[in-house]
Amino acid sequence: MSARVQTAPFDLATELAGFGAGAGAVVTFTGLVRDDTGSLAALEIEHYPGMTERALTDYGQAAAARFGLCDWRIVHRHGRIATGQPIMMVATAARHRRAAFEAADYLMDWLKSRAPFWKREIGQDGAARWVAAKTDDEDSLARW
Amino acid sequence: MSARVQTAPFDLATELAGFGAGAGAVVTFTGLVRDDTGSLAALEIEHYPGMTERALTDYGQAAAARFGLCDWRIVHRHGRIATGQPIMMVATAARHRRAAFEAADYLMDWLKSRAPFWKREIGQDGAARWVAAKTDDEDSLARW
Amino acid sequence: MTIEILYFAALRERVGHPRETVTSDARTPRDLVAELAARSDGHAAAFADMAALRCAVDQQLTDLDAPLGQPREVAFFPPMTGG
Amino acid sequence: MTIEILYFAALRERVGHPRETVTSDARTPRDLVAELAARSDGHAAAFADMAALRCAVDQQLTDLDAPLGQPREVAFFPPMTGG
Repeated sequence: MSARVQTAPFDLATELAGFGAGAGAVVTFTGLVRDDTGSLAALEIEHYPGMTERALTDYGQAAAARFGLCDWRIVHRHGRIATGQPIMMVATAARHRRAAFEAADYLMDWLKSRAPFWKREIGQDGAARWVAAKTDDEDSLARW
Repeated sequence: MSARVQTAPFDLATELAGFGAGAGAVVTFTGLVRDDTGSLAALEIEHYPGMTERALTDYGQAAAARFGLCDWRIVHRHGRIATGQPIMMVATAARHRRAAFEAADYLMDWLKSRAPFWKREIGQDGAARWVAAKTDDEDSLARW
Repeated sequence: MTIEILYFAALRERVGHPRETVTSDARTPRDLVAELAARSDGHAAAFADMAALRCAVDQQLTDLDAPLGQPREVAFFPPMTGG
Repeated sequence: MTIEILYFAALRERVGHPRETVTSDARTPRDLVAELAARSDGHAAAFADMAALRCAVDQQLTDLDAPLGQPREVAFFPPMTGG
């Protein structure tokens, strides 16, 4: 039951050691830097120190209450992250699979649209461009 | 893009090494032996050798086609599995999170109701009892 | 025709063995069940609840009323509980 | 009252610095935006698209028209793109 913000990479296996004891279902989501154009060098992620940790903890606790989770974890990186590397992860543990799936899906929708992170794409030529928010991320959040 | 049936434990980190290269989203589901009553020693899982591998591969390929997956993996154990230990895992990799979530959810519904596995609960007193199929597993499958 | 019959889980326990070879001209799995159920009290018990009976013909899940064709193996078992 | 103003991402770049301390009697974040936008061309550019403006009052996401109260810090930024 914890949220962390860090620049360092994380290791899914380390995060899951001892995670969700007594649960019947564990779901993880990992977001990676994807290069759709073949010209991306990295993402640079800015965040709002102080508010970020608070928001992630609030969303984790809300998911735990709503879906009856045995355990949850959120790790989100900031700073420069190279193509192909993990950006963030969410893990949820519940007695049954439906709750674990829905809680992870719910947390991702909150993180995408309500956690204070901003992504900037850094091209292989060094050019930087802020990533625009997607309308369908808002639509996805409205499901809950 | 592979399915495996085995008695040995599996390690999520090992399964995910090199998994989903180029993807933006990786979802994993792990099912664990849950003890709701405090009297369970283990599950014993029987399967249909030959058909099992074929069915898991068919369902994996169907999910890959339907959700446009970059990668998928299914590992399912059989034999005796102690309380708290992992039974099976599904991993899906896609460009976007929605496809990765839905494909993992879809695969779990197929595995629960259509893969030839049968669970037997072994109590701490040694008594064995076949687990009954759940109606809501059929309902869940009917969503797709 | 000669068919290899396989039983799994509770059906295997009730029949008392995991497989047997039979000769049959059954046209559907359901016809085949009627023949198999007459073989012993154990077989009859295994097939008592047809609503909870599942069937695979040559390792493909098949409806009890589908044409049987010329299968090599037919398996009977209870509803699956994987995952 | 004295308020610490924070800017993030493209807004920070347009304003030219990440934070500043202002004195204001604004009653809502929207009132505060009107005061801040008058400070410089960079500020005006930062607040040009109000539909794409998000706001947190004391680190809680807040509607632009909610009562401001007596906040310690107010942050302005574009729609978030985490996850």
